[in-house]
Amino acid sequence: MNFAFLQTPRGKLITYAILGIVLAVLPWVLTGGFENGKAWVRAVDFALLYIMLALGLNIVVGYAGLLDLGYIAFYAVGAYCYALLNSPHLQAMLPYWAHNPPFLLMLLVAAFTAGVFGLLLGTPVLKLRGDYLAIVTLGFGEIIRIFMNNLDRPINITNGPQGINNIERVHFLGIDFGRPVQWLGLTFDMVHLYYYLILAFCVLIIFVTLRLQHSRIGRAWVALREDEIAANAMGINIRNVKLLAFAMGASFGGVSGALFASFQGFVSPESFVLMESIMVLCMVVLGGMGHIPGVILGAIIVSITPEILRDVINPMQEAAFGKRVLDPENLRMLIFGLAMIAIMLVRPEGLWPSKRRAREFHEHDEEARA
Amino acid sequence: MSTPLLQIQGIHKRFGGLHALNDVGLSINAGEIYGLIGPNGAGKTTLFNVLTGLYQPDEGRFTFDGHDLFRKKPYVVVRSGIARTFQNIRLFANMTALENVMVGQHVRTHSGVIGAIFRHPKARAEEAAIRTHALELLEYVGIAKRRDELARNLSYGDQRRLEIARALATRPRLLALDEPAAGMNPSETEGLKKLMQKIRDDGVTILLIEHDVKLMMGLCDRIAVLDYGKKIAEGRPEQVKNDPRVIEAYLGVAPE
Amino acid sequence: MSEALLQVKDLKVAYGGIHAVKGIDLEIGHGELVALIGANGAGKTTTLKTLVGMIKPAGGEILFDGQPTARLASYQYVGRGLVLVPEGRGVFPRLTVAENLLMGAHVRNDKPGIAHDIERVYHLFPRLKERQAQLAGTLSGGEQQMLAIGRAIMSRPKLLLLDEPSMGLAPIIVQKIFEIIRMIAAEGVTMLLVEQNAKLALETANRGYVMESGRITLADSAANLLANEAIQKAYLGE
Amino acid sequence: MDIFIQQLINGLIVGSIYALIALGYTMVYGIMQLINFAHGEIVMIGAMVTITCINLLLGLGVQLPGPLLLLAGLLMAIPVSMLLGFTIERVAYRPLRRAPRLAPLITAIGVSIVLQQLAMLIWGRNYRPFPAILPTVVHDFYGAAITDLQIAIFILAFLLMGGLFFLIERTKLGRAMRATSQNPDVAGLMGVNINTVISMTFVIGSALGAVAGVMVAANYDQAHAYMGFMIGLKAFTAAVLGGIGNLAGAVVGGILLGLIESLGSGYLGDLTGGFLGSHYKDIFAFVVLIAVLIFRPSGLMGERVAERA
Repeated sequence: MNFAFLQTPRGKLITYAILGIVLAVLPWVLTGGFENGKAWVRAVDFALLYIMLALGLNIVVGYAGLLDLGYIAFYAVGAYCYALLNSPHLQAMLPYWAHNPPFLLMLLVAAFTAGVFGLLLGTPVLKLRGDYLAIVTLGFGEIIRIFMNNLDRPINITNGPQGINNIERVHFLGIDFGRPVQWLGLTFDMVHLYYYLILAFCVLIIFVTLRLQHSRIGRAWVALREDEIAANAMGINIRNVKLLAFAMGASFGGVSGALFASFQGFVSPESFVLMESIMVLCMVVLGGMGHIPGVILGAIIVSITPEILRDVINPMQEAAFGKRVLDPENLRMLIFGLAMIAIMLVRPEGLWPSKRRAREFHEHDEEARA
Repeated sequence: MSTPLLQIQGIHKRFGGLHALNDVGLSINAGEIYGLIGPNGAGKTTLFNVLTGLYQPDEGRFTFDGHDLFRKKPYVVVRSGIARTFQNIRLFANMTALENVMVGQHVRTHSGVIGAIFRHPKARAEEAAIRTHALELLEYVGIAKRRDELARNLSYGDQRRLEIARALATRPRLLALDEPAAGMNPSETEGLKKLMQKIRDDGVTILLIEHDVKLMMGLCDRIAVLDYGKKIAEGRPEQVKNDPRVIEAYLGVAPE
Repeated sequence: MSEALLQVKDLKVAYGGIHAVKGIDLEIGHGELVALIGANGAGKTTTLKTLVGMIKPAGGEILFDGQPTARLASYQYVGRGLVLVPEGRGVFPRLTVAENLLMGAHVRNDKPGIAHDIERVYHLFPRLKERQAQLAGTLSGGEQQMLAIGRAIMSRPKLLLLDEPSMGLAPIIVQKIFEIIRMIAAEGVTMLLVEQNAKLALETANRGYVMESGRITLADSAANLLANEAIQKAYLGE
Repeated sequence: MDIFIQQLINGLIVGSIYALIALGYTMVYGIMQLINFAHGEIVMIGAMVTITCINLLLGLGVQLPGPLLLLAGLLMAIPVSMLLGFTIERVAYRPLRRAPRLAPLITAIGVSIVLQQLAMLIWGRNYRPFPAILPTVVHDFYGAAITDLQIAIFILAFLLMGGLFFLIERTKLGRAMRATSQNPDVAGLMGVNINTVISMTFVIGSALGAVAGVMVAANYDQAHAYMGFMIGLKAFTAAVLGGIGNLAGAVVGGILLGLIESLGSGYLGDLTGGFLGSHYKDIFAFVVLIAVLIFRPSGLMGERVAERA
């Protein structure tokens, strides 16, 4: 394929315009084209949240080379942040001015709090390398989750395993995102409204990531990943640069988490298990670490594939055997696991790596063949 | 007499039971090429690591260009004007030659997250300046043509040159080179020698570890010899060459 | 003279997308000490790695002891008597000196012979005997080089390949290493020596090859190469 | 006082099981710097196969003493696990040996998911009780209770560990394994067949894992398709605690983790005046781990890799 056209300014403009139109009409195509279209829009909404998460983790793992297996903790922090300030659960205990803060302020609070947690995690692990870092971040994620599970006593803060219910939807620009809105003869349901809301933040995060990548800070991260000692000897303040990566990555997670809590209307520790951290990592690596389009692709595939399989497996089993022979839930995850292995074996550099990385891997191949 | 550019006194560094540096002191004057030789394991690279802040010495004094650098972090040391290369070449392998040199300017530039995201005029100007200067430095060491190659794909000699360019990007007053000629043959070494002389003539003082005795004798203004973590000799090349202790510990037979 | 121990015909190696070796011929007779000199990136290390099966050639033929080596897996070369002392020594840092030597004899099963050869190595390198229980990682660079050579001898090689034995070593140590290389040669071990220090290499060797960007450009007796003006200028620094 | 001794005993038993599993992680890590995420699943499958095998024999009406039935189950489970370990390495890790390290990590996670789901399909979602074939003989030990089974687990675990240490430190294969872990290319030059050595590492680690799996199932009287995940996580934590890649470290880390968990959950409530209860048990492992790593960044017995600049 020849993508040269896409590099010209005109080509870029046209590409973005087409992309914009596709994204704008996507939810209507889904609701119009499928019987359970709303469920699909919902799945797409979640995919967008995962894209934000994957881009955040990509800063930590893909750019700075810090293997973080507890990333979902920051998603959790953002979600609980939103949940606590926007639900009846704690409001009796909070001062009046803290109830239902304006939406944008709320996102800032979530991003900031998650960022602080990022620093909290980053500070003690500055000296750790590789797999030690992986296991400590994993432990950190578990600790956060276990606390959420148990902080219902002696004072009930998180409401324990039951989680927090009745979270207020977003009120923003005069719209209540929890209620259908009529506009241009279309009925915008909650899933539609949230689609555009989350999409907007997703685009914002993509923009920020792109800008960071091609900057002095982005270069310092990559230098750190490539050779920490040499980066140190070049006068890069390793501590600050690492902490910045943790905090930036975490704040993306926080924003995503706050949107998640408001969209779902309900949070519980079950949404933030280790497997979720691992899934986000898979999105980054399967897509193509350090390459923004690749990471986005990875997030879409990993979050949507199980949903598609869900819709495909049952009819297929019924068609083949006349009944459900195997538990579709297990079968779905089984296929998913196999796909992960297969993709890595065939394309260890990820599905859509940056050109540079592809080149680097290609050379690995030749050495291996040698 | 002017004060030396770099001055260390009574430096001790221990690793467990190993006394890697034992009361080492030396001073380097601005504009010198100062050599450091000695048998393997004598503590040369350890001394380098101490001088560039990668290791914290246990005792001693360390001043550079009026700054007290004793037990300071590497980024403080680099900011004060000491840059280095590594014995076993440590480039950012999957960054291009140009990007490597751009990273080298990190310590002299300031744009942060805000600058990166909003790209205000000051940040744009700085980014452009980083790029221009990096290209100049690649030109200076003679590998401008390879600017877009990944560092890992450069030839060995070009990697050595790139590492020097990256170190120069930090705008050092003292450039510390750890065995830059290792694995080079005489004609390549000759080219490297010319480069080092050019760098010195452009006002950067050089500290050099090297085993190539001929190169050292022809290039250095002064040479110090380390053995078992101690300085056993220091002086002009011909003095060092004929010092019996140096012959015994390092040179073997007296070189012709 | 009987058939050469090693015959290399039109060997080609492609490595990392580059044609590192572009068709070379080499011959090493029994008992010879041959030097291979050339600039960085000329393909010397690649040649050595190919000779011991670490890299598969893209073309050409290697005959060792009259047999082609193409079908061998890389770990089978030692058993045939081909062993490389790699650049940068490659001792096992967390094995003791004695264990490193035993690794050299990994393919052998004759316990008395191995014990005898260990004594022989200790005789060549008394320093190693003193440090036999020490971890190899704690040895100095020179001692590690001795260990790497000693370990290679433990396999009783027919052809010993040495890659840059002098690299990064103090002059006094380089002199010692080359004394030992001469001693081993005197015992009748055939050797191929790749060395940046071309002068020293040619003073030690019987014959030499000069390699430039993947090709052999000159092959002659060591004495003639030392006397060759072009060589002096390019590689001997005179 | 007897509570203290009881918790000490429980901690030692669980700790010795952790240690056995941690050895599997640490061996593989030592030789190929890979976190074999699927190791926990091998432990689980060892337990499941043993239970199935015993039930099968009981179903056939085989009249054998409990320990012999157990042995029969083990003799079935060990080869299955070994074969599984061997296959996983061949299929999922070997093709990626030269690929950057995150690629095999992802396949490892993939293998782990696949094995978990397969186990669910084969053995169902419910807990499988461990067949009551072993007589419960309880001994009094300074006021604490210890069963024959626990004593047997403890002794067997240490016998296996001793055997492994002998293999690694004293045999030619062990030496080749250590050499390969330090420098695979040079080990190849010395005539070591790296592929064989790596396969052996997986096979041995998997055998230990299978035995450990049976121990877990027997100790808690049940097994579950998801059991491998948590126990694998704990064991890996133990390996890191001790210093990953270091065999003695894995044993020390395992025992220590067992003790900390057991004593910690026993006394946590008292220590914090009831603020934190034993439901924080699973946090212990991680808090201790983080604390240790902050002060010794390469684990308790790990090499202090003085990064050579």
